[in-house]
Amino acid sequence: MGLDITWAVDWVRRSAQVVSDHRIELITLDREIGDGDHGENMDRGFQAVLPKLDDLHAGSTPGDVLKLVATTLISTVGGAAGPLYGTAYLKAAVAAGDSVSLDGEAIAGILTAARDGIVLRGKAEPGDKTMVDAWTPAVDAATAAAADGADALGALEAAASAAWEGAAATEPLVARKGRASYLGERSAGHRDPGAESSALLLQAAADAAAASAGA
Amino acid sequence: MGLDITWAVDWVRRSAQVVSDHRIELITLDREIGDGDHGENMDRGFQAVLPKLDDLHAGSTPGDVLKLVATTLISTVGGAAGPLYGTAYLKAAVAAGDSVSLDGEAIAGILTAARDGIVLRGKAEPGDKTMVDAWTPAVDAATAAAADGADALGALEAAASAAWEGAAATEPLVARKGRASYLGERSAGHRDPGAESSALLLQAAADAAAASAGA
Amino acid sequence: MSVKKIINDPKRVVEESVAGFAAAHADLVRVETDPIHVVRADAPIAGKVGIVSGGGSGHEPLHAGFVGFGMLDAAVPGAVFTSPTPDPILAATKAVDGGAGVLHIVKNYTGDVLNFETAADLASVDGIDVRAVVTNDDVAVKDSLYTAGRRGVGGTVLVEKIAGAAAERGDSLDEVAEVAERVNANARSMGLALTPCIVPHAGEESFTLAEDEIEIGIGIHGEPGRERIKLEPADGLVDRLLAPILEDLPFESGDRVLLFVNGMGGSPLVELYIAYRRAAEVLGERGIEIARSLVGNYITSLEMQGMSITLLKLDDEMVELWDAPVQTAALRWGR
Amino acid sequence: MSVKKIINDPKRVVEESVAGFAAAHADLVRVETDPIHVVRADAPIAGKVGIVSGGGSGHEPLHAGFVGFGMLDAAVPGAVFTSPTPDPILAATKAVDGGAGVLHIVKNYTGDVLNFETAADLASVDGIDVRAVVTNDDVAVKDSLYTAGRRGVGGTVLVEKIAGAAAERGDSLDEVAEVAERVNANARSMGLALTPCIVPHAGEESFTLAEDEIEIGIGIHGEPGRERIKLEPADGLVDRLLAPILEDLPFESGDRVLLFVNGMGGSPLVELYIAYRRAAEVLGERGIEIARSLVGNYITSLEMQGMSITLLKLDDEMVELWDAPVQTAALRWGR
Ligand SMILES: Nc1ncnc2c1ncn2[C@@H]1O[C@H](COP(=O)(O)OP(=O)(O)O)[C@@H](O)[C@H]1O
Ligand SMILES: Nc1ncnc2c1ncn2[C@@H]1O[C@H](COP(=O)(O)OP(=O)(O)O)[C@@H](O)[C@H]1O
Ligand SMILES: [Mg+2]
Ligand SMILES: [Mg+2]
Ligand SMILES: [Mg+2]
Ligand SMILES: [Mg+2]
Repeated sequence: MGLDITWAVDWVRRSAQVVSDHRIELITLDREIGDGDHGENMDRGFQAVLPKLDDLHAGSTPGDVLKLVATTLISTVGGAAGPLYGTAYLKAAVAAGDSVSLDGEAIAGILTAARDGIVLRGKAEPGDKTMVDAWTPAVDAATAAAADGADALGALEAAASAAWEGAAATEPLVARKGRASYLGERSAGHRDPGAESSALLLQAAADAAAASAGA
Repeated sequence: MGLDITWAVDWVRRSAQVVSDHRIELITLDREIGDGDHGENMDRGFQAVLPKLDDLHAGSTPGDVLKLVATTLISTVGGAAGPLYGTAYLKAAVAAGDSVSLDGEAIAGILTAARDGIVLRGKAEPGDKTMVDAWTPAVDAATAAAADGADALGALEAAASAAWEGAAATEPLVARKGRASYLGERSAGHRDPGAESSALLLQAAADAAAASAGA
Repeated sequence: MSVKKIINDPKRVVEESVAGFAAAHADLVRVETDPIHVVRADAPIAGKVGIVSGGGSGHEPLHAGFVGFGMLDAAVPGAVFTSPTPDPILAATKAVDGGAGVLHIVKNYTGDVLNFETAADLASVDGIDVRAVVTNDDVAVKDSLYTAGRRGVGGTVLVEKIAGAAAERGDSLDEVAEVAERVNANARSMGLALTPCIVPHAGEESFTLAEDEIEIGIGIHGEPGRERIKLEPADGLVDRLLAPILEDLPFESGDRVLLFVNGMGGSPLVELYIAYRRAAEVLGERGIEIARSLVGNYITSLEMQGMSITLLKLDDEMVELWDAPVQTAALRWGR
Repeated sequence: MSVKKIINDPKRVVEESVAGFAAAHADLVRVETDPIHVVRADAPIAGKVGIVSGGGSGHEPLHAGFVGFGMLDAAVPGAVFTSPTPDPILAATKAVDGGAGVLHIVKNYTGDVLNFETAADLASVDGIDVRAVVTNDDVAVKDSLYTAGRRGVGGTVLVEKIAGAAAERGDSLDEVAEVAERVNANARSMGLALTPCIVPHAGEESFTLAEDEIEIGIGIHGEPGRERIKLEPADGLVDRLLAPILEDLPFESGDRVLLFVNGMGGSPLVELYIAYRRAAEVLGERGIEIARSLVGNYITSLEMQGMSITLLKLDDEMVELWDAPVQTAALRWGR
């Protein structure tokens, strides 16, 4: 079963919810190796998206939702995460195109486009201790799952669980991009806040897919 | 036996010692109801007096020593205590005149002049929670002792013990002069730092007299 | 070293800091070290009234930061939070006397008043005409027989600027003293502290406050205030400072004022402007016109977090003198 | 409310503070609130290159305090410690474009660079000629492939003043950008913190330090530095900051420099001048001439206690532009 506009809207609502629930946690992670604003920034951004969902017209597609998220995050989040997530959602929207229903392969394509957008803007490589370290394993896992015939839910579940592993795996790393890189060796031993928020968002996508499959 | 130049010099040395020993205590008292500098100010002043004692010429009198203390305190202590103590020692020097030896009555006269000097400059009345509350009972006690025939040592011992009682008695008072008055009712429950230093100085005078009597 | 400060020997704080000030502002001032006083580079100026202020250190930029064209001719910094002794005040008075007399601007604290008094007595012996203006704008203190009188706080900065401009345009000693008195008489201030400060030689906090407590009615010497309350939002704090200020003079609808929001040293500017916003709102509601403003750290208590608000009821002459050029380390415009 | 600050709603700190700033400095700036940006009162000025800077709030007076004659045409304050989004940067860029193009002065942080980049792209679509100068003067960070590159810190203030003067005298966009690049290339900075700061919405200290510890090599975002050491006397601290600065450019005997001792927001001026004194001593020993100085809180991290030192190697043009009149809330001379 493909994922449609209902899923996309549900994903955004769940994203806003988890980011709000984990606001303090993300702030704390960012305080340790950054400047303590990541949770606040993400929360401000997703809270700004919520009311705009009501403006979606009748025939809106998942791509329209992704674009709405992209433009809102760009204009409300700020910091490094704003343009990076903004570009991710923008590229994802382009990849989603006009499709009204997304299967496993489409989901893998969308995640790949999102990750590529982050890399395009931020120039981070895997292992630099950034959100890329959550997205790259997520993309790989979703792509592999889709190739194995997984549906959209399966692809998102694979992505989410790989993102969590990726986020956890940032802990021992020494940062080479973003604010944490200023700390040098002292950045090791802490989880990257952007990788954590990425895992939260991908988990929200999977949860929304599960709910939509259950419905 | 009258008190001479040896006593006067010894008094100054002992004063410098006790002020230095009680520097932190005076700072702490002043921090509670003032601005935390009284111990530092008094210590700076008496440390400045010490080297000047060597410049006293052969025929110097107790009055010369008192004048030396006065001018040095005036030019090194600053704050409220500098001019007040400075005036006290200056008036005491005038009262001591050219005498080479001071008896009980002379001591009472000197202490009275000192106290009057403080009141002249500071306009404080007994009960205002200032150094006057140590000096006034001290003057009264010394005057009474001298009237009863006490010698200089006796007069100073009476003065010192009355000064201690006076200092202790400032604790419940609400300040009406000096920095502590800004606190209003909140100044009650703390000992006045200037009353404490006054008691220390008068005790040093008595101790020097005792040492000189014992010698 | 237990005190967390950028200092060397706690006993040499003032000496070294003044030396740094002298080096950084050699175009504006020269510094004499024995006894310590800071003098305008071109002092004495023949025929101009000299203006000397001073007091304990730890309130920077007050007073040395205000030495220069159009403001003070000399500043006399005492030890931290301790009034200077008469010697440097006398030396500064002599150094700036251009034959037209010297005005002492003295904040009303027992120590400052007594030490300046002695210096003035000594200066008159030397034939210098000295007048003193004692500032006492702090409404937190009751001005009664039962206190040492109101303290000189934020209003002092305004007195120094305006009297300095009057002296610079050539006013006589009487005239300069008169306008200084007038500014003081029309200025009212009150301050609060979120945190205490630490005097270098004392090495401990000047008072202790719980996480959620603040002191209302503090002075500038790190001394506690009249009242300790729970922290409130900024707007409520501003209202608490403004209410007694407004009713004291009183300030009334139609008055033109200078609104001075002053930081105690450790509060970020962002907070001072939040306070300014509310103060402007309250004055607007009351029909009081803010004709001039000053926002920043001008009279401080070391690293204390907090602020004070000063209102000065302006007349035309004060506005003209406020706007006149000034060129000092901390206040500068018009040249 | 657990955060001890003079604020109302932590989420409205920037909005309310900017409103207060606008009210206090209505003669210098106007403030647009949707999206928030601060614009020079007389912008746009036909034929003059517009200069826009911006970044997270909490560094005041940077940048809004530098909007006015001879410096910035607009400032774009983001949330506290968070780069602004492209919208207000774009709005500010449009507001100051007088037809001669607009220079963006951007501190090198991933977020600032990306958001300004997007705004510049959007502005070019609107036909505005935009150039960006990215400041990166912080020697505490290794400028290598393994970091996000050096941060823009104290040197940014100097770039803004000097580029602002160039624009004011009528230089072209290329010329203004060139001198801005030159200042950045000749400026080196390093900072330290005695205490962390507290971001209003975070409500906790940005890092924790023991009573006797300090952070060396901090930036301006309350982030920890490269190294944590025991507190030392001021002279040693200054030497620690100066050594890497001096060897990096390098600064050599015969060089003329501007020495900028900057407070992080919570350190008393008295300490900054003690640091200045030592810095001047060290430069003197090395035969480096201090031709200009700046001492004070100009680029801060909220209430953080600490300082940074910036050295700028001057050439004649830079000196001339530094001395040119400037009239802003935080830096003013010559008018
Ligand atoms: N160059 C980059 N590429 C990818 N991700 C990055 C890059 N720089 C920063 N990030 C991500 O952004 C997160 C920080 O976001 P945030 O705290 O909102 O912004 P800022 O660092 O500007 O305060 C980091 O945890 C990291 O995951
Ligand atoms: N008007 C006064 N008359 C008498 N003593 C006073 C007066 N004002 C202050 N004092 C004394 O001075 C002491 C404070 O001295 P000190 O701390 O050195 O000066 P400051 O108050 O200027 O910091 C007080 O404890 C009090 O005893
Ligand atoms: Mg961050
Ligand atoms: Mg005291
Ligand atoms: Mg004092
Ligand atoms: Mg940030």
